[in-house]
Amino acid sequence: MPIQGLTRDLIALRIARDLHDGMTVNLGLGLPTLVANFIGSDVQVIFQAENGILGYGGVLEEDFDQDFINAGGQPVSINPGASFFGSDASFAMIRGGHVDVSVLGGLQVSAKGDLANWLVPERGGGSIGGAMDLAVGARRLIVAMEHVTRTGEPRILRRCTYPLTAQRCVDLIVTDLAVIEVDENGLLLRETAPGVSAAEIQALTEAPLRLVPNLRPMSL
Amino acid sequence: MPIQGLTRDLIALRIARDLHDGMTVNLGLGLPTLVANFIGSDVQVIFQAENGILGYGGVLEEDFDQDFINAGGQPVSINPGASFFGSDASFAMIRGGHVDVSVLGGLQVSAKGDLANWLVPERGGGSIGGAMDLAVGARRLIVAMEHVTRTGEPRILRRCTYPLTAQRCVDLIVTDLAVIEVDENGLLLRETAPGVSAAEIQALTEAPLRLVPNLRPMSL
Amino acid sequence: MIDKVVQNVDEAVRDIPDNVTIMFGGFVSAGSPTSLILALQRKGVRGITGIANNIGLGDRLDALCEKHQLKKMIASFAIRASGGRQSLFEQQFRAGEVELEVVPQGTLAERIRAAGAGIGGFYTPTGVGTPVEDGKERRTIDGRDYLFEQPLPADYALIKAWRADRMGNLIYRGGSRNFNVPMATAAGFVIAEVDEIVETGDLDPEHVVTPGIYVDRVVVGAHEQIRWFA
Amino acid sequence: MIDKVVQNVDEAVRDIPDNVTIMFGGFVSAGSPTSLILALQRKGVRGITGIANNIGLGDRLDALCEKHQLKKMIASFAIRASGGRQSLFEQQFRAGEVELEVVPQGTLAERIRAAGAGIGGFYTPTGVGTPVEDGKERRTIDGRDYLFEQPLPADYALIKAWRADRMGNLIYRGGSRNFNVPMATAAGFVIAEVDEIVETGDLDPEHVVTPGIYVDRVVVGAHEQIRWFA
Repeated sequence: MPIQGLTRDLIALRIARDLHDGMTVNLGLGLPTLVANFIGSDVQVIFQAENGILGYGGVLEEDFDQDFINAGGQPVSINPGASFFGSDASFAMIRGGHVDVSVLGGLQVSAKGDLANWLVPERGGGSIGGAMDLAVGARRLIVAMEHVTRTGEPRILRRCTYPLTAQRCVDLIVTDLAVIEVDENGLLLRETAPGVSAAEIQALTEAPLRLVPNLRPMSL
Repeated sequence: MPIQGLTRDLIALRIARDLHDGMTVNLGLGLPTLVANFIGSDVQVIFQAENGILGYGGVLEEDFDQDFINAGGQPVSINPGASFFGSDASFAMIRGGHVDVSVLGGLQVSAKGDLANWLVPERGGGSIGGAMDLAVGARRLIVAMEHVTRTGEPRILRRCTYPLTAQRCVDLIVTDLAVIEVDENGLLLRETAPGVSAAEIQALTEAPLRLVPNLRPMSL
Repeated sequence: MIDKVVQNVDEAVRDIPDNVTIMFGGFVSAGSPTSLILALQRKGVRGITGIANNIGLGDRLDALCEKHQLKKMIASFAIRASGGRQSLFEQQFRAGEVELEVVPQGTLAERIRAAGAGIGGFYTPTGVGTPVEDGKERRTIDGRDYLFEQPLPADYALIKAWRADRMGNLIYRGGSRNFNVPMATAAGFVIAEVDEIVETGDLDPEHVVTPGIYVDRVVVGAHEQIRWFA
Repeated sequence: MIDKVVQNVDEAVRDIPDNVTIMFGGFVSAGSPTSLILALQRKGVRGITGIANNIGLGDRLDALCEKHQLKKMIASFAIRASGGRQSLFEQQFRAGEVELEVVPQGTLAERIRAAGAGIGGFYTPTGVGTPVEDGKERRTIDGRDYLFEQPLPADYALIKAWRADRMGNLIYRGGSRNFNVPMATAAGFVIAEVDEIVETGDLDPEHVVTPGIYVDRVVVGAHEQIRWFA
């Protein structure tokens, strides 16, 4: 029986647990976008969109206004206390360390916390967008991704084989199977998906994992 | 009988003649400030103050509002079409070549167009302010100054003896005695103050002056 | 009185020659100078080196590919990560018919700002240890590694704002400032498409985002709907 | 709800220790955080390295010289060109009691911006061939000479705006943005003195100049009149 991991929504929910009151947070395209849906009503997180919006709210399903979009092009509402600025100011904010948390999707993460998320060599081309700046600039980088590729190959590797987004930038990896912290000694398995064992996770992870003494299932 | 040169107001008036409709102009402290008083009503010049105002008008004698000042700290009116910005944006504008003309005071100018205007070595200390950025950034630099020092020494020299503000930056020198252009070959005497001869001007100028064929008195 | 208003977008782009570098403001649907882009298509300007955040994400820059007006694009986002529907640009890029230089978005914005701000170059931590580093100087400053990046100017910038006055002062809406703001400072000639033109003096100086001295021509564009179907 | 408002200026500066670097916004009379400066004087913080555009031009920074609270100033304008009345700062500088580093105003603004923007350093044409070049790298880029300048951060920034909301979003009046805008981004802890505080949501997001995430504390100051008698 294949291992049953978390849904994309549950990965997003787990990441939302790491976002605290007053934090400034940038959500990347794809899975990270979903994190905004799971912020508790008692937690005031300020979402930054690198296209120049600080303080956007939820994604809007109707009343599309093409000037009010997040970095994924989705129409968004604007919260009280928001502000707007150009791309130069937006990336000054990002690169300057004023964004507390960046959540990015990933293709590969290495044991040293290198991230590759912008180019699948077989496909060519590739789009960097704001990912490289977010990876080096945010105070804390959380990578949200599936633990293995569609063909079952590990994404968490000793070394990335894809071109990098940034070196030694990842602080936390949240996958459908595990929560893994990156520290100076490598990877630390902190939490497991419900019903998944540490051994099963290691088997699907090329890089060696150390286990925290109080390893526990993710609280969802 | 000592040579009778132009008053400070007449120097300012002569410089105002070189400012044309639609130009963006920054006026330095002291004598250059007076230039604004002599712009014709049919000429729309946009004055930039490096403290972050584009489009200020005349100096105000009363109703002092300390937030609306030019770079000399004088209260100014604000013209229609004005805008405000921070010092980083202001000097991006200046250094980036978006100011058409800068008018600065001078202590010394060299035959190559070097300017010294911020430090009298005997006094020490010295204040650079925005002068160095204006000197390198403005598309055209006009220096307004007395032709000689209070003790009668030339200020227009083969080489500046005072520390420089910028190298090869001056385009035009307007003094109480002459209008002198700086080109790649040195200094070109273009206009003389009424009643002052080219020979008298050269006698008070250390650097050699070439004469334009159509040398004429300043039109004031 | 300074008056930079022209009557229509075709007049606004009338003198743009072939083989120039053109910046295009906008981020996906927000602040894209769509009417000016379509005028550029009608005029048939060729050999364009384009600079934009993105191409082929619902924006009309893709229209410049229909008759191969683009020689090269410098952008941060031009090829979709997912393997879905390809833009015309992506098809032509994969066929080797158009060049692409991919630049990190923040580095692109900062290089454009530097060009407008008289900065000769700068060091950014972005791109260290990635393919972006190829051919660039790496320098360690205070224990951290940076790459040297150079200013990126252009001959023209086509930008989009919400309102302009006759002097070219601009204000924007929401997320439409994006690359329009730095691009306005970095090109030899700047043309702004807006939704509305007001008299000089009608914009509050406290609210002006792009000062008029950066803008050479102002024109009212047709409101074109753009939506990125990601 | 995020609420950065404190009750008075003395509370706002309560935890600033000795021997730190402090930025002070303002340009002569415009946008100087006078009430915070006077609170700093009352608290008696010593060994301050100050960063400001100017000192002794009618501004109250000069008050920090009364009891020698300043160790060093980094400024563009500190000594009057004319030989008139000397500020306390100028007297102490000439007596060797306080250090002064004179920086061109544009370089000062850009170094502060760089510190806030994660830039490791930049090249400016300003200062080439002048005493400002001493000890700096000169580099020729595209045939023009530039100096390498490094980012200038600080431990604290004391700034002045017109209005704030409770999240720390700031708007300004006229020429009072000046150094307040870049300094807000470049210090570890930013305290903003304002004339008025409004509820979050009362400032139009289109008009916010300094986003609230840059500001740590907001306080209403007394309106102090400053006039430069040049």
